[in-house]
Amino acid sequence: MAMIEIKSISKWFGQFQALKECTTQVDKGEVVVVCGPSGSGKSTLIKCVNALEPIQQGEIIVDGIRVNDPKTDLPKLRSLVGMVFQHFELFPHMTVLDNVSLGQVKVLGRKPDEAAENSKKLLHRVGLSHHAHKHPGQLSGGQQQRVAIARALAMNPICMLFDEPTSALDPEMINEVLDVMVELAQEGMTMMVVTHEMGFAKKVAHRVIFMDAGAIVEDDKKEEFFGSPRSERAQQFLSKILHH
Amino acid sequence: MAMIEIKSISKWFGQFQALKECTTQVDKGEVVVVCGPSGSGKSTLIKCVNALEPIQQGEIIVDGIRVNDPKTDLPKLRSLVGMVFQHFELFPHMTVLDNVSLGQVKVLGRKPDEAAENSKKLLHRVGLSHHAHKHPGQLSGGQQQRVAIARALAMNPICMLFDEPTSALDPEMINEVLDVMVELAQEGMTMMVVTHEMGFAKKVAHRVIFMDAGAIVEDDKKEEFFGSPRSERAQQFLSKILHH
Amino acid sequence: MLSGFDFSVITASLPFIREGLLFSVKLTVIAMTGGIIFGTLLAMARLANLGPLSLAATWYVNLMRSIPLLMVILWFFLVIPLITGTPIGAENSAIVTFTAFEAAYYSEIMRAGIQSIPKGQVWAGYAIGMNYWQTMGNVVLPQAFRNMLPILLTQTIILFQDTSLVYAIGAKDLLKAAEIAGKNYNRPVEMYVFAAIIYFVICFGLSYIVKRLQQRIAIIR
Amino acid sequence: PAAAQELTGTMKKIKDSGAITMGIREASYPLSYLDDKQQPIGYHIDVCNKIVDAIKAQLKLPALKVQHQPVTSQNRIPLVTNGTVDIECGSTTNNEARQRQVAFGLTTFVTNVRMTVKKASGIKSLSELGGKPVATTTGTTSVQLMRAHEKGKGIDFKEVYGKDHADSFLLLETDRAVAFVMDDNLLAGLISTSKAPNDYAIVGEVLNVEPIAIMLRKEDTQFKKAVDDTIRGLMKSGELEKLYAKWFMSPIPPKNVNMNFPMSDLLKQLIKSPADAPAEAYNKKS
Amino acid sequence: MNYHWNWGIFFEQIKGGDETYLDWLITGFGWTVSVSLSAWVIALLLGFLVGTIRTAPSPWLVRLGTAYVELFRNVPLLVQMFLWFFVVPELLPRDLALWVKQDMPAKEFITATVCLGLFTSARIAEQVRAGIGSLPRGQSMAGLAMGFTLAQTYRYVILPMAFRIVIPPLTSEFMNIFKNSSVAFAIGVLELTFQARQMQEDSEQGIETYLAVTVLYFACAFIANRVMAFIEKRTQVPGYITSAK
Ligand SMILES: Nc1ncnc2c1ncn2[C@@H]1O[C@H](COP(=O)(O)OP(=O)(O)OP(=O)(O)O)[C@@H](O)[C@H]1O
Ligand SMILES: Nc1ncnc2c1ncn2[C@@H]1O[C@H](COP(=O)(O)OP(=O)(O)OP(=O)(O)O)[C@@H](O)[C@H]1O
Ligand SMILES: [Mg+2]
Ligand SMILES: [Mg+2]
Repeated sequence: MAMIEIKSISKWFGQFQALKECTTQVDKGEVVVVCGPSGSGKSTLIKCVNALEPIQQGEIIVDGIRVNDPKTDLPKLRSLVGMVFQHFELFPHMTVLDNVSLGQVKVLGRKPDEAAENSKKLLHRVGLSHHAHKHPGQLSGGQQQRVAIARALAMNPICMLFDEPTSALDPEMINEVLDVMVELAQEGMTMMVVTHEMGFAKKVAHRVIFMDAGAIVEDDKKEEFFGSPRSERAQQFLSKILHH
Repeated sequence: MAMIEIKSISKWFGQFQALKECTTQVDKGEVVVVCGPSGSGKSTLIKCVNALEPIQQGEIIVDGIRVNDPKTDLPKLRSLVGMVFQHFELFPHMTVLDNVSLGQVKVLGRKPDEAAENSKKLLHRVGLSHHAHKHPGQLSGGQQQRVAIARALAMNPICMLFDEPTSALDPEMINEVLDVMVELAQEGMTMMVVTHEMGFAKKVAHRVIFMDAGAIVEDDKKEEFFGSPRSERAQQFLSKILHH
Repeated sequence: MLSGFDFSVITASLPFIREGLLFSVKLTVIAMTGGIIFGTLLAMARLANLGPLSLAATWYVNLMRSIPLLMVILWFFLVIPLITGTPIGAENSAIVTFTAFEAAYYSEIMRAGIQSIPKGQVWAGYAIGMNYWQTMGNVVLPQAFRNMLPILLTQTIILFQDTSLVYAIGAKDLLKAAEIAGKNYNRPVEMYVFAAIIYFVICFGLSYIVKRLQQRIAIIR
Repeated sequence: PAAAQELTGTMKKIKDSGAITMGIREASYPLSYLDDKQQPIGYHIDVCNKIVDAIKAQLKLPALKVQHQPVTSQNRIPLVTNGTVDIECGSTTNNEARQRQVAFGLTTFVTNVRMTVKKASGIKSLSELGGKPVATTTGTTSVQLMRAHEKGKGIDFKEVYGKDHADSFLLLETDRAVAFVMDDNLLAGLISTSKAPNDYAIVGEVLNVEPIAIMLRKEDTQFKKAVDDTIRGLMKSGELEKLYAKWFMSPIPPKNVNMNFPMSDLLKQLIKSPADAPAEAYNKKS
Repeated sequence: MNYHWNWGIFFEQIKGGDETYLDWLITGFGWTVSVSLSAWVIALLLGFLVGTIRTAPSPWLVRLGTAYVELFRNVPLLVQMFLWFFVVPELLPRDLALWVKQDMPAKEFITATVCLGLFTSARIAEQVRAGIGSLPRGQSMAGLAMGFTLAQTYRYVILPMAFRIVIPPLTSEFMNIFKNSSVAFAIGVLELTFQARQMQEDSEQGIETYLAVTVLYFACAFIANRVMAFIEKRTQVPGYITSAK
């Protein structure tokens, strides 16, 4: 059953075409990794999924809801889709606990106590119980990214989008974030992950999408992708990225 | 013959001790890689070598000159030591060519034509002949870092310092920078490199220094370091960093 | 001449000056509060793609910033009675004028503040399902306000100094009070020196607070 | 009989709103200025208060509210014309240009434009000012008057400007100017409150004779009649002369000094036969 | 409002002279522009100097710069103008004071220009300091690491970028200086506001006068804005995002 359906979408920034007729889908419980060179449109693609960027052609359907329909209640849709950003994007003026609680109170309408209770559980789950009352600026990058994951999970999303969640991290901290993501994947969360961490992809991805210059060049089962990517561009990319 | 001698130096930022009695040396033609967790003092250590940060105890001798002697002509010393930064630090308001030429004209007193001639050679060497008249903002990260290396080489340095030269780069671009560095090393340049690219270390380093909490914890031949690091902290670090 | 300083005029006119100072402070506080609120709305109108509304906001801000405050004060004073039908008095007119005028300056500051927030913060707000107003209110504006607090306060110091221009419509602020006292006693030099000291103390005090605030904020980030 | 008549203009406005707004000056010494408690006082304020009393009686409005609106020489005319101020009790010269915009009550004071100098300078006439700095106040027309006067013809004055009279006097006091040209009553006031009143003298030719009057809106006959009737009454009963003596010939706040400024012959004559002619009527020859 | 409009007033001859009111306004406009531009030069030079000093490594220089800024920005311009004109000369030796008060050529103009220039320079210094502070710390490190002296680092690396960064606030300041120059009337500079007061007193056509003056000030601010926009465009660094528009 398809959770996210992307049907032949195109997107322009002014004159520049950032996405070219991209089509793919993510099934319930499936983990899809998106990779490709810088500027190839990976971030743009996943931002289109929860309508953070509008598209000009094609359509996207999330859990049966047409995203690019003017009648769609976008805030509601977005609350169903969790998202984690490269630079964490925690709200620096709030404590960690408030970061996780904010959406629950303002969007889901939970009582502040109830929300805080739930937030503490989530923070415990990502191993940060002791940091609830700090501000994001007082945490390391890895810790911040785990808070960001907890914040997304707090909305009880039906699927999660990740945009290079580890690429702004110190090498030592990458694993503490990947571990949380692996756990999520193993619990059956539907995930679409932009990342260059091929270790993660090999471990939990079901499918790998390779993008270049705005187009989806490869869309394969993990085994096929790492076995023998069809396109030369993907081969080249893999060789560079796996080399060091 | 020791090119850089670091003798028991300590450094404080206010109350906080960033370096604790660090001692090591880099011989002529030697390539030394410095690694360690974030905040362990790696950047601070190499900034002390060309006196970008003052030290409070101990002494540093570069090519026979005492760095922390008030009588030392620091600009002259610094022109002998090339330095490459994590965020490139090109001068955004000048063309690439002017970036490389500026120091030659203003510090070495070369004629502008002569300097430009030399700069073009260096740009050719790092594979950027075609970008000489662009501004840094118009180049990719990997290209900018290669310009930064050319800029440092333009001063005919007797040794080079690198502070995480690839950690702000997209994965695909890391190699284009590492390749230039490998070439430099193979030509016999004395280099002190802060990096987490263990592939690079394995390939060209003679020695690896591991720092933790401001102290030099390991200072070994490359083979010994990768074979069996003595300290538990280094083992742990290596396992995290090599795992993915 | 300095040896001939007669500071008894100052003691004699203290009640006078106190009243002027109170009005300056009142005007500053009201115009600051109103100006920041109105200015923030203007900034949001300029940044949102609202066609004519954005254009109108842009025009308003640029016009206000291009005319000397003195002229704006005069115009408002002469024109408001024509619109409302009844004169509203110098002090009320000053309050309306300063709020409207300072809003243009505060709006530029808030616009810079809003733009200083990384776009990702807005995305993050939207991504957890908040709408435009919720994202603005909970995420963008609190940060923009914090980032800009020092500049907002600096503008407020300028505003406080500018209250001296209300002399043009006969409202009595600190400087005007000092001037009147100086005239009645024919001792303008003493009164100007005295006014300079009061202004310096107050404005310096404010900028000291600005600095302390800046340090406090620096800890949170 | 007045009650039977239908009210128009300002009288109607006062009746309807139960309030009258008086324009006041802050430092037009001693015609209209503020005392230590920020209360308007002065010769013209007293005259206006009499007018207000008369209006109270006429309109049967014992609770008539009197509001004070400070005005400056820049904004007094627009404020009267736009209705903010009903009656301006300041020190406004009645001249032809102004009569195009506003009306004036009967002349209640006459000033002569002259100059004050430091006695030590020995200057006695306009003709001695060649090449010397002469102070006047921004926005006043003294310079034109000097140029226009026969003694001033062909003389090269170096004008320096103060933004108000106190500043201009300071120019003289600090030797930036050798003379200060202004209305003689203002000069007398400034001298009497200065640090060394005996150092200054008012000297030289009368450059202009200026009737000073209370200012009203134009074409408002009912109100002008009420104002003029009151003033005429004050003149007839000798009360105006008493007010004059109170403000010009005895110690007055805030410093309690006496200006000693006797009534001019022209004003004496105007009290006998009241008039509201503009300045031009008294300065025909120039 | 029963106001007597007279738009022809600008072309009327002034009593006792052969000028028209328009001539007055034009003279005034000339002085306004002269005071503003001269003060702008002073403000830019001193502003950049003091702003730079405030980022220097020496704490004493920094304190000096801070004192300068605090002194000149915490007292209203009108009051400063007065102090410069009436109080400062009294602090000079007697003979010099007398010269300054009587014989110094264009004394009102010079006083007004210096005062306005210093006042504005304090604000520019603040902006320059903020501009320098907003550059990545690595930039000055990169300059020093190449062997530049501190002065060279400022000259070739820091100030060129800081200048570009502070162009938007400088634009406001440039617009402001024309508006602020109106305070010069207080010490008798025959600039626009002065002439306006003179004209309205003489002609009694206040509304026409102020409207004309408002338009002239607006024109100054507008031209100042365009000039700075032109400079901003000319100095734009390709591929580098400074301010939009
Ligand atoms: N707001 C925008 N306006 C104009 N162009 C944009 C905008 N956002 C992205 N682009 C362009 O669209 C293309 C795709 O951008 P995108 O961020 O999706 O790439 P990416 O694959 O995520 O790259 P990276 O690995 O660097 O994050 C790039 O060429 C980029 O310059
Ligand atoms: N200017 C400074 N003032 C105060 N503390 C500083 C300063 N610069 C560095 N430090 C502190 O000194 C310690 C060492 O910093 P340094 O930048 O050398 O670490 P590093 O090993 O290079 O880390 P990274 O991998 O994050 O670059 C850190 O704890 C840092 O917070
Ligand atoms: Mg991306
Ligand atoms: Mg570092």
